[in-house]
Amino acid sequence: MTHTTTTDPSEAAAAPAAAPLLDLHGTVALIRAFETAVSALYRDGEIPGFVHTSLGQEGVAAGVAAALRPDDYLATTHRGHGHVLAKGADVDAMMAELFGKVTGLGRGKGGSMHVADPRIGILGANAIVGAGIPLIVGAALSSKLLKQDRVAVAFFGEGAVNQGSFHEAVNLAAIWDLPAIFLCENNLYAEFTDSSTMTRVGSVAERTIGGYGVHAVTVDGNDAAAVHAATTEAVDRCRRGEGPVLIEAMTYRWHGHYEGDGQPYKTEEEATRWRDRDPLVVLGARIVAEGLATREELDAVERAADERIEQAVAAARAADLPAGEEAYEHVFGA
Amino acid sequence: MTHTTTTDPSEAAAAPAAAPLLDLHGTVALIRAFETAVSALYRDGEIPGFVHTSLGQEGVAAGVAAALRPDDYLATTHRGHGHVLAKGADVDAMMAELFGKVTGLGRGKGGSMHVADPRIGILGANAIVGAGIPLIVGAALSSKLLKQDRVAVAFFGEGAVNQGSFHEAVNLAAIWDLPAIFLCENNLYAEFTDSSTMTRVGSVAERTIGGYGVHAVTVDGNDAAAVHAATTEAVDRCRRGEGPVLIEAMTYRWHGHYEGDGQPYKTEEEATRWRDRDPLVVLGARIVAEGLATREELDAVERAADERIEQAVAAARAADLPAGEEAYEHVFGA
Amino acid sequence: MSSAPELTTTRYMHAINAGMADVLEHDPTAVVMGIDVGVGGGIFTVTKGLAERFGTDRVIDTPISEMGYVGAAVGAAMTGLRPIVEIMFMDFLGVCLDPIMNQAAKLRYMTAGALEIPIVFRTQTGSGKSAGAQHSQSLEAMVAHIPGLKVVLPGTVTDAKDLLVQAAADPNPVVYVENRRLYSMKGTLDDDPLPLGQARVAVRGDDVTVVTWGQMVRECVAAAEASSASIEVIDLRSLVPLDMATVLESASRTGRLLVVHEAVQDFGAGAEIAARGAEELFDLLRVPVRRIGAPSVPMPFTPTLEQVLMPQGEAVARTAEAMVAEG
Amino acid sequence: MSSAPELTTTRYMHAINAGMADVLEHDPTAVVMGIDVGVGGGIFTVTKGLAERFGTDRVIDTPISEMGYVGAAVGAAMTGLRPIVEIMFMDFLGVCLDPIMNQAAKLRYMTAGALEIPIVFRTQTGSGKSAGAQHSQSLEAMVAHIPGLKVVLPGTVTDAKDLLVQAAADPNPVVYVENRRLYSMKGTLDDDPLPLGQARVAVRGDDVTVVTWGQMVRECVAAAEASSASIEVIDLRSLVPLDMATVLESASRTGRLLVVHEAVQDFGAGAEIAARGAEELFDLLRVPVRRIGAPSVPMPFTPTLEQVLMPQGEAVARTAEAMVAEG
Ligand SMILES: Cc1ncc(C[n+]2csc(CCOP(=O)(O)OP(=O)(O)O)c2C)c(N)n1
Ligand SMILES: Cc1ncc(C[n+]2csc(CCOP(=O)(O)OP(=O)(O)O)c2C)c(N)n1
Ligand SMILES: [Mg+2]
Ligand SMILES: [Mg+2]
Repeated sequence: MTHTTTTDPSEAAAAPAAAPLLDLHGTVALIRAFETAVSALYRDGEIPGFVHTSLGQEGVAAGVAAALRPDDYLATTHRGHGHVLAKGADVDAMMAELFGKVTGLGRGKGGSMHVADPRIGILGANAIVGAGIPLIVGAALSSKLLKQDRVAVAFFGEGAVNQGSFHEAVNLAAIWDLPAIFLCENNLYAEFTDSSTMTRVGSVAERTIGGYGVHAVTVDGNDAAAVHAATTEAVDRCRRGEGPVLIEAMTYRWHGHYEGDGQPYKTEEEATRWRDRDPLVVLGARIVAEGLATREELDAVERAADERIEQAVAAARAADLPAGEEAYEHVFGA
Repeated sequence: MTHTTTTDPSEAAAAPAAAPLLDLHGTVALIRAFETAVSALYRDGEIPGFVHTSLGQEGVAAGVAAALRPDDYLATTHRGHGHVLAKGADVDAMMAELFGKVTGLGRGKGGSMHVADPRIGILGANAIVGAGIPLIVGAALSSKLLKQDRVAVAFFGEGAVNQGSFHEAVNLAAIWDLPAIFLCENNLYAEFTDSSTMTRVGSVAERTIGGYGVHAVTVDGNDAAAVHAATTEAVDRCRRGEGPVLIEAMTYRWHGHYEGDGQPYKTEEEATRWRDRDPLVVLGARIVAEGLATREELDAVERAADERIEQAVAAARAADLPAGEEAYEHVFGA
Repeated sequence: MSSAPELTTTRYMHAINAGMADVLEHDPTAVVMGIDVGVGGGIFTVTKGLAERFGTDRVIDTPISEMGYVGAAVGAAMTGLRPIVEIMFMDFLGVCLDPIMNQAAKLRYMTAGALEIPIVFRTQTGSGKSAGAQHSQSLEAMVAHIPGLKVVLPGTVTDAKDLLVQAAADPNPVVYVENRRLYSMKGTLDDDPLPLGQARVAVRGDDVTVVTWGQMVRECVAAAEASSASIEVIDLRSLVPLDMATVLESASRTGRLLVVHEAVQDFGAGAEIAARGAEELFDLLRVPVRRIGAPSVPMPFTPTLEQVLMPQGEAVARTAEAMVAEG
Repeated sequence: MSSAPELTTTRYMHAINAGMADVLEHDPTAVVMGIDVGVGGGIFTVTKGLAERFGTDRVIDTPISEMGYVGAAVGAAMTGLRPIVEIMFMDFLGVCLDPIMNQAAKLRYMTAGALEIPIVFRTQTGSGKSAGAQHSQSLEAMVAHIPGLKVVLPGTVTDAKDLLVQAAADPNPVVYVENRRLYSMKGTLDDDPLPLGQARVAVRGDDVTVVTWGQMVRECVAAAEASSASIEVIDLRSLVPLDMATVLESASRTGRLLVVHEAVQDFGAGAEIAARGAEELFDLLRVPVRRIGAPSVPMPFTPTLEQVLMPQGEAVARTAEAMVAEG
């Protein structure tokens, strides 16, 4: 009933013919530009709070989101900017939220760890490790009971797999055959910890098959096309009513756990090896090799992404802070 | 590194030569007598609160406890009378506790779901499903760090396996290579629910191997000798420092989830099939077949057990209730 | 309570059941979830018959995975369903506080109203049944302290139904707290329910205002009948919203305020009411505000010790009388 | 605070670290557990150097499994170890309340003293850092309400160390609550620590007694200096045990009592102190007991809105002055 496919991250997976490589490239470039800007803005004190960037992991966000419909659900984690952007959140409203401005997705009340836009299925980032996973099971339950044909995707890190909520939620989706996709971004570290030291079974996909009988696959997270293909297949299974799927996307975060973390716990060699497999470069090389675009065209796309983010930053800077009385609003609905 | 042994409950497992069959029989008989009495006493309103008996499951308690040293740790559940008795708790103090008398193990403050005797390693029953499992991981951690060579056993039902605490605790024991034994009494039901409907992977042993890389075996829980053999092996592994083991003992509860539950959710056929494999009868037949004792001798042991329990009941009836001011004692230690 | 002929007499537990049936009947997006709430009908038979009537798709049995299924219920509430999710004993908040406290209570606010979480967390409390320290806690103070949660506690048969129906219709997360000792209590259903958030004067009186909720309403009403003091009993019905207006109106008349709850007194919900009462009525109170709650001790198993610790109607009467004697 | 030459000056966070080092050094059964508390030194560097000094066997990194490792710490405390277990943010009680509330707090009682649970639950709270609604809660009222738990909240550098050392020596479960905004605060270590359970008069004054703890001690001390009212600031240091004697002595002198905390005011711990103060000092108070806490709103992300909701020293000074003006 279930199987695991392990893709060696060092060899690019064969992508399906229909992989929207140029779209994926555009999304990866946008997230890259966004996170790069956010990192600098945070360093310069323009963004308050905690910030966790997804630099190096953008291929997962792009690949997953491209396989989803606007009305599909998504919930994510503290490291969720990329997922939310890829799902279609307004870039200006995202950036403004990180600045805490009234033009932000949550009018400045949520911040980096709580960006959401339910109109396009984004149920929000979450600052409690593992907490988004049951929420997505609930969204999948809604979809099934309301006969809506929507798929619900929970992003989480491999560190979250040791949280009880993962276990309980995956099992629920399994017994209820829900259209839920558990999207584990395995970036090898949880905060300062090498995650392989925190479990005997390093493969999240294997744990899921063994523990819950849920279909699970491992995919090269730095290959957006491979992620897209795996997600498309998972979405199809879900829409066909075949129950949940777990996708373990192997990837790597370039920056620290939070901005400011110097990462003494990583080796230079490891970091370099992964940087060499930059998802933007992987995608670009493939596109050029397949003749879908030239390097110059891609450069233009990447520059446009940078400019789009600069605009968003300028808009966020110019925007107002919420008025003081807003502090008391939105506690209860009437 | 790990494997599973599935014993068909319909065929008795070959017991190791050293199996203390007569001791096991004595323990099973004692628990049987205790639980039978408790069931009647509860029905008659002599015992307050909730009571969950382990009738039909006594072979597990006896087999496990016989493999343990007095200083090994044990924690159990709402269905823990048998485990606690088998580990050596004073019968009078146990019975008195259920009566809420001052001579009880907890001076009447704990009751059926909270019997404990730390002097002989019994860290207590627990009324929160799954909560004893992390506690036992902690006891195993103590044993390891204090270099005490003690093994710690957590009893729990198959229903508890869907609680996050199971998942987190087993994983902790695995990564820390702790001398912990996870003893799942799989009696097929959790309250009114057929537990096979609450997971896709019915075998708890398989879930444990797949999810945590922990050595796990399945054993016929109605064969006390088989349980004893499996536990002895697990204890040896633990004492050798080879890390945790999960034992899934297949068994069946004769009575309702709590006393008073009429069990409409079970079929007569199923109940009869399991009653036919009464652990007391299984053990008796084996003993007689091996010529270790005659049927008459076993009957005498069983009668003696009944008498011992009658004594305990008489003593509990005669004992005092705790004085009112005791209500305020034991909140904090000084 | 009125005895007009058209009022239906039923039991507290059946009123809860009727409330759920009502909700399931009138709102196709409503679902009931919890351990053995479906085919089994609930361990206290409170959900009996609902699965048969509305199907197991809408009356959903869950595994023993509170963190998972309560979280899933919250996610379902964000996406078009209106779950009534059962936490079998309030003590089990220990294993599922996060989805209630950190998710349901906060998501509307964090998203500036973009997310709506219409959900009812149904649970029950109650000491006095030898259920032991882990199955006897009244933890309403915990949830009342968390902004974004409403907290209702029916103490009468009609409220058992009315508050449930209102909670299910509310666009916010509501913690609905039953008391197990009331399950078999008989009473009538009102035709014209009070709104959620409004306290009810259960007994009129002149000497002492007793504010209470849940199981203690019954005890206090009995105390009022038995006492030589003229006791006005206010059944608060909900802690959030907190109807201090009714409390203050009454206590300003009586000049004496006594707050009573089954929960532990220290840092209990009664402290909030006492603190507000004492502040607002500083010049009007004839004697200090008094509180009656359980002492700061886990609930013991044995019935005699439980009786020692549990707040009782008798103590209410005696304290009220002492307050009258005092000034 | 005295400035005797032998006093060591350090920072709050280093005092916590020194407290843990002390405990690990003098008690071979002590262990420190938590997420990244070991080699990583803690996400706020509070445990820095401990793993190097005492080994990773005693300064133990855990997976992100709070229910599991906090429960394991409780089990370890029952069996010979003395764990100091970290819950990284107090908000994470949402995922590990059971081992604290239902196990550690109750097991001694349920076993009539046969089990002893010497454990410290180290956690931190604090708004004002744009950490968002799920990382800013002060939840001391929740744990103070549970019988069987002690609750201490250091508001000074010396208490950061002293209360930790005392908590670790205590045979009971102690919730030890740091405030993140104090981490870099400098101060001195006392040679002669106050015992756990005793409040400290931080500032002497005649007009108004301000009772507070944690981060608000600093704010209130500043308010006392800035205010035209003569404010006596009492640093409560622990909620359980609750040193009402010191509070009552002071407020009976000043005739005015103001309770201040960073946590949400409604159903907060301040209500207990206010209720007791108003009751005990009924005839002595010149004006009603006042409270200052956060409004019943989740903590927003953006700094300006946070500032709107967070209790501040300025409000303390203003309220104290108004109380003096009032009577
Ligand atoms: C319940 C809970 N425990 C701990 C934390 C602190 N924390 C935030 S992120 C994180 C690491 C998460 O690791 P992983 O799931 O692998 O995600 P990644 O950061 O690698 O994307 C931790 C421990 C938290 N937010 N919630
Ligand atoms: C956290 C929690 N959820 C629910 C319950 C209610 N409850 C008590 S026993 C039980 C069933 C346990 O089933 P299983 O683990 O299979 O043990 P068995 O009763 O079969 O021995 C449930 C749901 C509880 N006590 N604790
Ligand atoms: Mg990670
Ligand atoms: Mg079972």
